[in-house]
Amino acid sequence: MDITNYVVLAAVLFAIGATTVLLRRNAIVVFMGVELMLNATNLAFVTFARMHGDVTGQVLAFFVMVVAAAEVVVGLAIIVTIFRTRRSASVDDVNLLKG
Amino acid sequence: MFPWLTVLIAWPLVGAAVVGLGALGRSRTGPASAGMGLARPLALLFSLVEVVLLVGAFAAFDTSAAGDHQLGSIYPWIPQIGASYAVGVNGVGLLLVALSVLLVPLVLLAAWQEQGRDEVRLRKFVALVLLLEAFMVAVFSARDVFLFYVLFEAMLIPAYFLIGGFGQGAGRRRAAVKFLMFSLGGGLIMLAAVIALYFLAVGAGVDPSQAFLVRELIEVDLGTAAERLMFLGFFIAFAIKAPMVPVHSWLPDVAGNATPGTSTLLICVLDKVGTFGMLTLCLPLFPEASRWAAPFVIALAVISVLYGAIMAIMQTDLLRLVGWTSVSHFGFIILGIFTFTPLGTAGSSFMMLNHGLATGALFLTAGFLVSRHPEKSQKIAAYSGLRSVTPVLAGTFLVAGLATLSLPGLATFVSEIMVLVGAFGGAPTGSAAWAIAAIPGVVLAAVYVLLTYQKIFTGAPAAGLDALPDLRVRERIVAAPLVAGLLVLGLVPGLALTYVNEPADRTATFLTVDEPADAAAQMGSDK
Amino acid sequence: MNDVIGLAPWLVGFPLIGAAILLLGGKATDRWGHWLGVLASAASAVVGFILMSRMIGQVPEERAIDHHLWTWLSAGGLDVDLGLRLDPLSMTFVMLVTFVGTLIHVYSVAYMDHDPHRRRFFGYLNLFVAAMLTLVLADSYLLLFVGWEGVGLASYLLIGFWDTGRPSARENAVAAKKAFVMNRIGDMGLIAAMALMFSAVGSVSFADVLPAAAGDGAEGISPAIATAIGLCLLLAACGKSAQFPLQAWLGDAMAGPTPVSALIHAATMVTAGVYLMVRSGPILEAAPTAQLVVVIVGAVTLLFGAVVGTAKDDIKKALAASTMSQIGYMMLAAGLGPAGYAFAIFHLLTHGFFKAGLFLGAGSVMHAMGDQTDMRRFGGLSRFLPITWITMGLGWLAILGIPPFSGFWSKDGIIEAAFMPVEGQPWRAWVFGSVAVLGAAITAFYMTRLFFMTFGGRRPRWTENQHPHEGSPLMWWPLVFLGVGSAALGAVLGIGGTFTTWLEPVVGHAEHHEPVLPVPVIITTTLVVVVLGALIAFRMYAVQLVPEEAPRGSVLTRAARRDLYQDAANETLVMKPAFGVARLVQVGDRDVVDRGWSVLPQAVSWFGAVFRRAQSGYVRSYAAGMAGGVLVIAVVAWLVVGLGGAQ
Amino acid sequence: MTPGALEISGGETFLFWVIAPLMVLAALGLLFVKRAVHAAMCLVFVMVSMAILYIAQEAPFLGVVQVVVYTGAVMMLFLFVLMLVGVDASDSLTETIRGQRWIGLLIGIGLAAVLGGVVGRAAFPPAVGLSGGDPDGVANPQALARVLFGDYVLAMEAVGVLLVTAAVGALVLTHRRRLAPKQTQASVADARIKALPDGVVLTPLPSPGVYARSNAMDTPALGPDGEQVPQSVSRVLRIRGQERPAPHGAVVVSTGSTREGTGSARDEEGDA
Repeated sequence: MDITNYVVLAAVLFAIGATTVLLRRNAIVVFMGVELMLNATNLAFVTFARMHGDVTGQVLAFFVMVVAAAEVVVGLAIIVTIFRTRRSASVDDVNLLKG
Repeated sequence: MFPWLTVLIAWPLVGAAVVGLGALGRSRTGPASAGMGLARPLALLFSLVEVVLLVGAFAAFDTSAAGDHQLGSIYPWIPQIGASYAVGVNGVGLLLVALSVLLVPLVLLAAWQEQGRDEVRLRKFVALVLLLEAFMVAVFSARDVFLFYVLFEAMLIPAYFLIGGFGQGAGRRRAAVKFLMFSLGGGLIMLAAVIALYFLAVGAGVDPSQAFLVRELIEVDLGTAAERLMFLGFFIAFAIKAPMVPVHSWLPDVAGNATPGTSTLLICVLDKVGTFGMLTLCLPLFPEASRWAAPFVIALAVISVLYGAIMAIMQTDLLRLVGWTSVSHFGFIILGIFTFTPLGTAGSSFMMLNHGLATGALFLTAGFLVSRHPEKSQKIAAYSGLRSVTPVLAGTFLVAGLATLSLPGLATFVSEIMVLVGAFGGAPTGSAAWAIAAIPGVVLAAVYVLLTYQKIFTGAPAAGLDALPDLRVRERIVAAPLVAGLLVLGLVPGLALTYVNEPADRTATFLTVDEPADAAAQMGSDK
Repeated sequence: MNDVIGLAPWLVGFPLIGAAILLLGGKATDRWGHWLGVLASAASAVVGFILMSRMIGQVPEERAIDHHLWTWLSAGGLDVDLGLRLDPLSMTFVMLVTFVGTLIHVYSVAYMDHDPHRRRFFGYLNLFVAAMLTLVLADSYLLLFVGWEGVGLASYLLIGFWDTGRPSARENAVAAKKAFVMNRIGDMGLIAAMALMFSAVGSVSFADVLPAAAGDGAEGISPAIATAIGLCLLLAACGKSAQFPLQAWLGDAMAGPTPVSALIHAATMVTAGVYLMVRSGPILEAAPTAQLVVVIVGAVTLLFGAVVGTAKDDIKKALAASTMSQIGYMMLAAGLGPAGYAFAIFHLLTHGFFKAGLFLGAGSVMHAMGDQTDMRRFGGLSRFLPITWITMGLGWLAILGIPPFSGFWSKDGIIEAAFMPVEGQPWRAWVFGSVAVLGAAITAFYMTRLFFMTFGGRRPRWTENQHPHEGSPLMWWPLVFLGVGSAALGAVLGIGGTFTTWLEPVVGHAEHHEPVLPVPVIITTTLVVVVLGALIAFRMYAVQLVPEEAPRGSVLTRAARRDLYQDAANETLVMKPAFGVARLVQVGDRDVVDRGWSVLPQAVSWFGAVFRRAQSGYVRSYAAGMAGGVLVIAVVAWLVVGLGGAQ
Repeated sequence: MTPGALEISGGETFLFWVIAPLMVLAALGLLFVKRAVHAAMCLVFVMVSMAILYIAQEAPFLGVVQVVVYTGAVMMLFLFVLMLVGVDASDSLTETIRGQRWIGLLIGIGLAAVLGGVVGRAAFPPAVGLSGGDPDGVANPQALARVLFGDYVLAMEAVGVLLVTAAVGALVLTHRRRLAPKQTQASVADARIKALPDGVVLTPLPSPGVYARSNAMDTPALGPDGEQVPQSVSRVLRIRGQERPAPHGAVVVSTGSTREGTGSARDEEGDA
């Protein structure tokens, strides 16, 4: 098996994550799509680390995880706040910036 | 040598700072502060001291070399881009500086009770006026294209606030924005030309640290195509400022919505930057392009003359009407500049001064009239039969109006006849025909002035207007110098022509002589 | 006369100072202002007499003096001195203006006695005298133009003197404006003429232009340029002298006080056009076409004014029409070359006296009749106003050209000159000669009509409560002076050609030609038709009863009453099209220019409106945009780099 | 060892081919399941599988972190929030923005195609492998730590600050600001006194009736006169119509359902 299969898998997962972001309306699921994309990149990082024999890739994946954790905390807090005021978790209901 | 111009520029700035700093404090609008406002007396004092300084400058000016740029200073400003602080005036510049400096105290006096009694508002107002004065003096003395451009745009700031913040018409904010948009649009085109000028000049071998100095730029040849493009860049900006048909649309709105004092400063002085720029930048920097464009410009100028006059006749708003008359007069000025004859150019230079006095008098007198109306109406139809009620006001208005229609014996006539006669023998093709075409302007001028006078001052006094007070002492003090100036310059125009003849000769020679090396050196000469 | 030449500026100076004091002095000068005005005018007249007497003492060749005051305007090759030219022509005018002017000042003291603004009136009168003297004394066209417009301004102010507070105030103001604007139309010609002169000769002073036109200078003026200048000057003269087609303002100008009509709109200002023509004689002589046009204009106006005069019932308007007609005579003469110049000026002088006398007499009548001007409400006044009757009678005989009254000497000269043959154009002598004679006949008719409608008739047709009486001596003494002038001036100056000789240094010597008819025949014919015209009028207006209401009249009468439809014609041919153009410009400015510029901001906001739709507010749309963008960039990058480079 | 010596074992290959399709299926579940909680479970599956792949890819530390941080913390957070929002709320999958579905699908497929295509066509260097490339034989976590606290120590610190900031941010965001003043016993008492004129009783309300056969809350007490005291029954029950008539001199045997007329009572409540 070629190690690039991992990369292809990462690409496919990334695309699915992106599609989730575009198609789902529930903010939490959208967030999950973001998480999926981040995880897919992590997989690519890990694979490339292995390919090049350099752990820096893993370090970056680690950073991605930390930043993702922070992002999830804040993002979910925002969702909760919005849900409190608007009784809805749909991203389409938050369109006050309509031009 | 004493740096007269720098002092003349700096002093109003000091004044604006001193008076304006009070405006930053807390608002004192209570009745207790009403009687102790220092803003107006202080500003008047500053502007009068400026007049004294102007006298000194005139004394120091060498009239035997009126074509040279004198009284100036030059320091590197931003050497990295070749910008210098370079000031200096020839006779024409000096007259326009004088016009700015003389009109400011009159405008301050005329606007004495116009802006209410709120001390903070008054401080802002007079500080803006003084700031505008400094910019105007500076822009007429700038001998560096970059400095000129910066001042050209900087003037918009006080002007914008004076129109939009202190105007009296309902549409003042809109008018201010319109003014700003037109001016900025022109400024933008000019900026492109300024930048191009720098690079082309450096490319042509001018010292990059002085590449914006007019005297350096005059002597380089920039190539026909580039010169024409840059000419257009400058010219359009100046035509908007001047204002010239068809880029005049902002002017009537401003005239109708600003206070008469602001209009005076704006139209009688500030707009001269347009014609002054044509005379001192467009022509010397781009002689070939000027010759190329002259037939077209002359045509537009004459159209402006007739167009402005016709529109003035059709106006129902007194202040807008005065604004339109200026469109007509600026047409004459531009016509004279682009004749490339000593007579026409000298006439235009003289006319820039005279128009300031005449239209200033008309604006301010119209302002006095409007301020008397119970509803401050600017509609001509709101007035009637006032000659018997306010005879002095009527007389002053009539004299100002006669100056506007260039009655012989008044200064405006001398300049107008110089322009017309000069244009008849002008160098560009077709200028004789256009000069003839401009002559009906004098008839139209008679119509708009006398029609207005007839509607406002004759007939039976309108109801409610039969007890208006006549001109007060303060207002007479404002009107008297303008009328006296028009009369004296009309009988002894030599007083002013001394200053404009030599610059005009040089300009005309520079533009019509084929081998302009010597002429170029003369054009750019700074003392 | 160099010892007294220093006085010359005071000719203008005295009235100018008087005007300045009266107009700026305010109410403080109300009490004695009118006498100051009289004094200023009289002082000017005295100076005029001194200069005149000294000038007569000179040999004719030395009578012309240019007195330089200061350099007025010097720029770009145009050098104009502020200088006075004293020569027989200008001095003739100085005498006329100051003498008649002073008389009218005196008359006005009484005439304007009850007007609260008498001081202002005298200020304007002084201003007029100063301007008129500037006009005639100027040594260049440019300075002449100053006086030219100055008299226009004074005329404007005086026509509109009663422009507030009266029922007719608005009409007076409109009449004043009309006069000024129509004058300005003429002024265009003067400006254009000066532009032509400067481009052809490089100067606008008489001393340079006139010799150049006569071909004396190194470079003369080509006939084409001379024709253009001549026609431009004629336009100016038409405006100022109410000649066809710019004649419409003069009738309305009668809205001013009667002394003004006498001084400005009869004796002096309106004749300035004739002065301009005579002064510019060399230019006209170099341009026969222009000369012909001048003659035609004169002839047309002569008949026009005469016809209008026959139908007017307003005494002042009838006199105004008569003035127009008489100036037509002068203009006709001015177009006839040196032979006519002297008679043009001579007639101008005598006309100044008798027409001023007639106007002042009319003023006296109006004064007596409570400002009534309708002649159909006069009648039988000779018993009540004997002095006025006699002095106006002298003026009447003078204008009719009955020998030996002054009008005969001057008008007959013009008629004779009109019959002079012109080489190559034999029709001219006959046509213009006949027109002049016909004009004389009509003049006789309408003046006799005027005279007898006012003074004659057995039955007064007054409105109620009229007690006509002579005014104060201040009013009738001037009448007497003018009456004497009307009677005798012509004979004094005309017999033996005194006046013609006097003017010869200025206008040049006229080659004497025999008229196409023998002189006695011309004189006799003229007298016969004049008497005929007078008799018809006498029969219609003295013997028969004059109805108090004007009868409907024939087509011609109705047309003449309406000034031969001059106002309607101006309205239709000039005003309406001009107003149409103005409306067009106005609409164009609003809808094309202003709206055109607002297209720019509108375009910006239109683009904004279009692209605003992209701002749906939906996060997912934005995300799709981003992702799509990334995809596009990736594909492009792949196509450019990946396919090209990696393989 | 020479580079390029990495051999992928058959076990790993097997593992990959088993796990990868399942992961893709689970990920697609994110797209197609209706309920958010199911989506969360799908994602948990993907993440755990990914942890396995990490370990298989010589990144044991990351694998553990993935399980602990992602699956253990982040996904739990998701679930908490889901419960807060309503766990049984199911999403409608109909699209409201016109064209969004097709655009989204197109972009997704396009992304997959482009990314996959790039990976497929790119020329990668021969794989090295981590343990093989390490001359000192330092095991993975230590090697990772060296790089992390050596080369990237500053980034590490910055990320720490970021985490703290995020935590504080979450606190701030979810903090409820009190709109009305807090109700205390004193303020409640004050309000009652103020409302006295409106007929509010200061004393405690009478307690419900207590009887031998029925001491339910829904039975009113009887006054000394034998009449029923309506206030003794909870207001809520009264509004719902679940009040039970009090025995009046006779013993009432409770036979029927107490929830009679519930439907109508609910309606009333809804109206209220």
